[in-house]
Amino acid sequence: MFKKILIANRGEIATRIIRTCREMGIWSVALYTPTDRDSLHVRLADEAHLLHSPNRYGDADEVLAIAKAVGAEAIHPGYGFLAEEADFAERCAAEGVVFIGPPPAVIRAARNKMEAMETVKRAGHRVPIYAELPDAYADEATLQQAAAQVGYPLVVKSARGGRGRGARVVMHPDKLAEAVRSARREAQLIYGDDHLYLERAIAPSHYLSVQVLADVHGNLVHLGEREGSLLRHNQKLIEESPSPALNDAQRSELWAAAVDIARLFNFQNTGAVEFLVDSAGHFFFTEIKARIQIEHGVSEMVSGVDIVREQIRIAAGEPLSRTQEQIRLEGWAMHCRINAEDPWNDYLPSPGRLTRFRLPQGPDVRVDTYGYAGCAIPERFDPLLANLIVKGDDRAMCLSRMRRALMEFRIVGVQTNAPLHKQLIQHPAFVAGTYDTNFMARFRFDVSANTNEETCRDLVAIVAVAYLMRRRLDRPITPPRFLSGWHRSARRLPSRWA
Amino acid sequence: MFKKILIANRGEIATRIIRTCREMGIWSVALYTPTDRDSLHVRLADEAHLLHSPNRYGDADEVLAIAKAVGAEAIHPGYGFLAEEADFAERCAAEGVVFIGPPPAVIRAARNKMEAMETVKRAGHRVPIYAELPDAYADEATLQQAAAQVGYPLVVKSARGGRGRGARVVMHPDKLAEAVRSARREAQLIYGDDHLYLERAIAPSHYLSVQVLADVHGNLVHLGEREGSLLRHNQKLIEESPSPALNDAQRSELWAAAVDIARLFNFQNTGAVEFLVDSAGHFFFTEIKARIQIEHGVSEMVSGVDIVREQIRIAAGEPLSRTQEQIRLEGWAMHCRINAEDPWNDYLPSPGRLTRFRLPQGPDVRVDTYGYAGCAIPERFDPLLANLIVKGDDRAMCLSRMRRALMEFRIVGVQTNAPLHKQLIQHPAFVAGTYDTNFMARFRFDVSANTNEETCRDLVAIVAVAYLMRRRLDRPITPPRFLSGWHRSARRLPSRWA
Amino acid sequence: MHKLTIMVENQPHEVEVTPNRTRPGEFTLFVDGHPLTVFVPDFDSPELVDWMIVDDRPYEFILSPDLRMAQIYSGRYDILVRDKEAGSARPAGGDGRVKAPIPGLITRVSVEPGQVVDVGQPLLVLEAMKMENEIRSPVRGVVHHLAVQPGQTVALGEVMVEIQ
Amino acid sequence: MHKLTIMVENQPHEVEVTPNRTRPGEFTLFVDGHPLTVFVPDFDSPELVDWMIVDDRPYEFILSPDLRMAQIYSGRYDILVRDKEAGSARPAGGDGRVKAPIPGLITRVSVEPGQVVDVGQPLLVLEAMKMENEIRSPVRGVVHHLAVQPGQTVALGEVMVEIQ
Repeated sequence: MFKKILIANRGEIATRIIRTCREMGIWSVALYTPTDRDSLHVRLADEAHLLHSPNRYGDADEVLAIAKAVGAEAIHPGYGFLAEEADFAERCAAEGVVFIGPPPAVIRAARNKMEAMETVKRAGHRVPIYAELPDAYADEATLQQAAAQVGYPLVVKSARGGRGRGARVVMHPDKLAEAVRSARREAQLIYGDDHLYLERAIAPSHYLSVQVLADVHGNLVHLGEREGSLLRHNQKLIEESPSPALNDAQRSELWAAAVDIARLFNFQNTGAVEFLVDSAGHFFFTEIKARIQIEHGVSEMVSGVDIVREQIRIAAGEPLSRTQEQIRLEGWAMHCRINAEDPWNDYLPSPGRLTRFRLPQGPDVRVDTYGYAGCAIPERFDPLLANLIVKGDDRAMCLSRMRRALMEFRIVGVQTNAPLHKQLIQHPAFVAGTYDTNFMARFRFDVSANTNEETCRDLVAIVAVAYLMRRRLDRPITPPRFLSGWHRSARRLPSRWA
Repeated sequence: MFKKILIANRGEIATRIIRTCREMGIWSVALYTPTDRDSLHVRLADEAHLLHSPNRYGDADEVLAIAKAVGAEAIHPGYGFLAEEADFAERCAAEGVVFIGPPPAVIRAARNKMEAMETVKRAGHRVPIYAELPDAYADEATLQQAAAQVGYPLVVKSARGGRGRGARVVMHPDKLAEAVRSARREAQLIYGDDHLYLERAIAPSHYLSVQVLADVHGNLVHLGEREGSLLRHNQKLIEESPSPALNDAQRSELWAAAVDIARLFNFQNTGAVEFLVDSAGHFFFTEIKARIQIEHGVSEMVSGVDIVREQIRIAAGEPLSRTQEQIRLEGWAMHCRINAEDPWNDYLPSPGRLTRFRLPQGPDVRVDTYGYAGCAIPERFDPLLANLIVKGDDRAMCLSRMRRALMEFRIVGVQTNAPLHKQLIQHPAFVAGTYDTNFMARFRFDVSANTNEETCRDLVAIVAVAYLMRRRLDRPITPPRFLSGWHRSARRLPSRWA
Repeated sequence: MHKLTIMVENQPHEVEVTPNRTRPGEFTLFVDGHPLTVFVPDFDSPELVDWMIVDDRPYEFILSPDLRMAQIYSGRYDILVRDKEAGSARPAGGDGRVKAPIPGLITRVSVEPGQVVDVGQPLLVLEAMKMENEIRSPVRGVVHHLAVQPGQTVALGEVMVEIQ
Repeated sequence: MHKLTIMVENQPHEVEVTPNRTRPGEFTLFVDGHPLTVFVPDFDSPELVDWMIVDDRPYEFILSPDLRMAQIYSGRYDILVRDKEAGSARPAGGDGRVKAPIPGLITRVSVEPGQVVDVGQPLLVLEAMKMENEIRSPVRGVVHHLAVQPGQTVALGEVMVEIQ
């Protein structure tokens, strides 16, 4: 087993990986940028190295240089940044550092969307109808010819893109050329690759992922499916496992398909085989994610498997710790993505300092976060602050536990989307488990507050007392009584020299 | 189901019960004494009532009066205080309030130690040899006659006492009379009842409890055993489930005995059937605890059963939610009792204000506590601050997870016994699982610090910088930048009127 | 006794507050004529106050620094406090001159002479000890005189703005 | 550069500290001749400082107010800081007169004239703004003059103790 792992990531996933490293007796090496120095992963790690590159955690040169300098035997890329970068995985291998993730060939195969669909289609699984755009700069006639193979409505997609990003829906031939142009620009911008393809638009009712684990000895298991149909701006807000949309027969079919597809790719380490479900209930393979995902905790809770531990074991050449038969999927788990963003204000990021941060507790409640009381939350691209994951015996218990956990989670200093989650999980369609991908399009966050008489009177009383207390506090300097690490009950001031 | 439950307790058990109430859609009514107003249970409850009685949470009159006034349909007593008080349970029934616990008759039968042993013995289970002391004021001859029935060494015990409290070990007839006198005084003081009995002293190697649940429909299940052999001053420090001291045959025997014994008592609601194991590996029934216990979380983690939820369901007349066959005991769980006490200073209570309180996170780590950052911890009789409970696939994983969780749990403002736990769980006998009840007698907390060269140099560097920063801070008023609920990034001062 | 009008989501509520001398942190109020008892558990440590118990109902809350927004579990509320004493008659201790509560540097002035300002409206920002302190108007009135401008330092107690 | 002797569990360590001007919060030290770099992530908010990174090794710590005890994950340590500058020569800016850093009330005096006091030794307690502020001696020396007694109020800057 490795003695030292470098974690090329930040935030909650870095803290998550450090925890498992520590439990396995592995020294963890964290990286941090100047703005991330408050993140819990820096405090928790055994070593923490400052990054200087403007590419932050995505700078292969700097990450590898640090790994070599500190003697890390392996690198865990987390998600994003250097995850799913075949070139980086290859460089790691060349430099004698183990990349904790699928082998480069698997990453390449997974990221080549059309080739992946072709492979899966050939094996008899359902995939969307698609056609390559051999040249992104093709003339109108060539474009229309490719589109005719697919049929309208269609989606213009980046050959390297993840679900949704850079994609353009085209309802009518008139709009095709413009959609291709703008998709190309965006693909170049996001992925540095303007290779496109066309795909028949399927009105999806559900997005489902099946978590898989595979070792180097040919063992491959799944940990059940996750339902991820609640999206806002291509970001999953809530995930749950199992999916309320499947019956037992569909579920078995889905699991079998996922395992079969993962085998087609000679999959290794952990990943998710992703499907969309059309309105007729048919599964279509869409892609295979060759990395750990933010929402992996949901699968951990229903399966009892520590996915990060398995990732590290697999990378070290060890066999999976359980066979498919030994994995029992029990109970119902749900994941709410708590973002530092303001639902009352167009979900703008809400940076600030966490003055209070009290985690929910109790049975089967888990929070993975890089935050803590006193920590500064900088304005970042990804506002993910905490993964809140709960499990119950059944979906009703899981829902009531999530509601309780959201009530109990106290975050002051930044605004979060917890109020949005409170409304979502109490929505009748969500409670009934009948929601689909259209749910978020119809859902409106209710900005109005509950103005029942008692609540309003109580609130008025609170504000009145707060107002009077502030008047009492109207003095130039508020006494600095609390939270100074230096003091306990009394300040001790060395006297000054005049 | 109940709409409103009054919780006649404080601290972590009150927060624990509130959580389940909230998940069940039940309004929770908290009680608090003036010194407990900072406890999280007051903040979390739907209603919070101040107690005025000097008997605090144990004042039957005041508790019942509040329950009636607020319309609570049931009272959860937690542990201690009004738990295991048959008279109180009877009064509740008379006043039409449901007592969440065993019926009065069961509580009485459980608390009458000798009668309980007689019942269990008659059913063929092994109990210690004992003899009644019909009159605590008996003359020397009568005492010696009773002692002869039992044999030396023996223990003088209170007929109402819990394990250990008020007990006196007597090695020789000479010491009997004095031991009886002092045991009587103590029993009167603690339990208000000076009824005593003599019991043959068994050198125990292990203390084991089996958690049971029983509904009013005759269903009775167990949730496996807990090992609780690490005691300090009669208080269990660490518990684990399953016990590392049992083989499969012993385990089955123990479970069967526990279920059989619970049935003898017509047991209802939740409780623990307690055994001691002698050096030859024989189980002896010692008592049945007619209440929830601090360490119930260990059983919850291995069984997946929410014991408080079951308690409430049972009290409402509902059946157990699972049969014995549906309960799968999986993995290995461990519980460390985190006390606000100073292991470097004779375990004196360490009151203060929690300036930092960061809970450990990650998979299968649970903390139940009444504390939070900013909360004042008063000097109390019971220094229990937090229950730290973790689960792993096996004992090794559980241990490494506990070690990690203890490293991660950050508590500043009071001293806790977490450093003691860190040493305990890394002790070779504990790691091997071969420890027994003698372990704590031999164990010495190592007060000396790790003085390896690198650590010392790093520490010197930290202290040096801290010293220089304090010099820099040598000014009359430290800027009050942090933690005021009123401010965010900038203070806003209303101007003053001259 | 103190009389306030507090708007919650644009609905006015009339409040009368009497501090209760028997228990520190306890207040007796009438809100729209309903008697309520408010207990402030952290009364002795005002900087910690983030919850209160109203008639035995505990509330954890977040209040914006300017008391214009309140957030509790059931939602986020627009708030406006009108202090009848401060707003109508001259407060006992004041004469409308806004003085520097700390020595520092004026970094921003948000009002102009002649401008009508409301209670709580920001007047200027005074930077001191590396912190920006927003100075708000304690009364409704007209900015009669503006004695400072950005970049200027002020001494403790120096009059910065006069409001009439 | 600042020279200190720091005792850890009764073992002396010699320290030389040079503040690093290139990055705020970074210090270059020599501990017993070994070079070390210490980074204080919360350098701008000193009241939050409860961790530092020493040569890329992060440490969360608890330090007692008098710097006599340090706790890190590997244990609790007895500490003693001797400031060679403060202990030997007169510090540049001082003359041995301990002045009141805030106006307040003297509630306790812990030393007597003629007594030898050590660096960090409590001299008296000054209560101000409902808080007890322990005033400690910044130097080693003899209490030459004691100007205050319990119950007495002092003004800002008033000399309370003189140490020689």
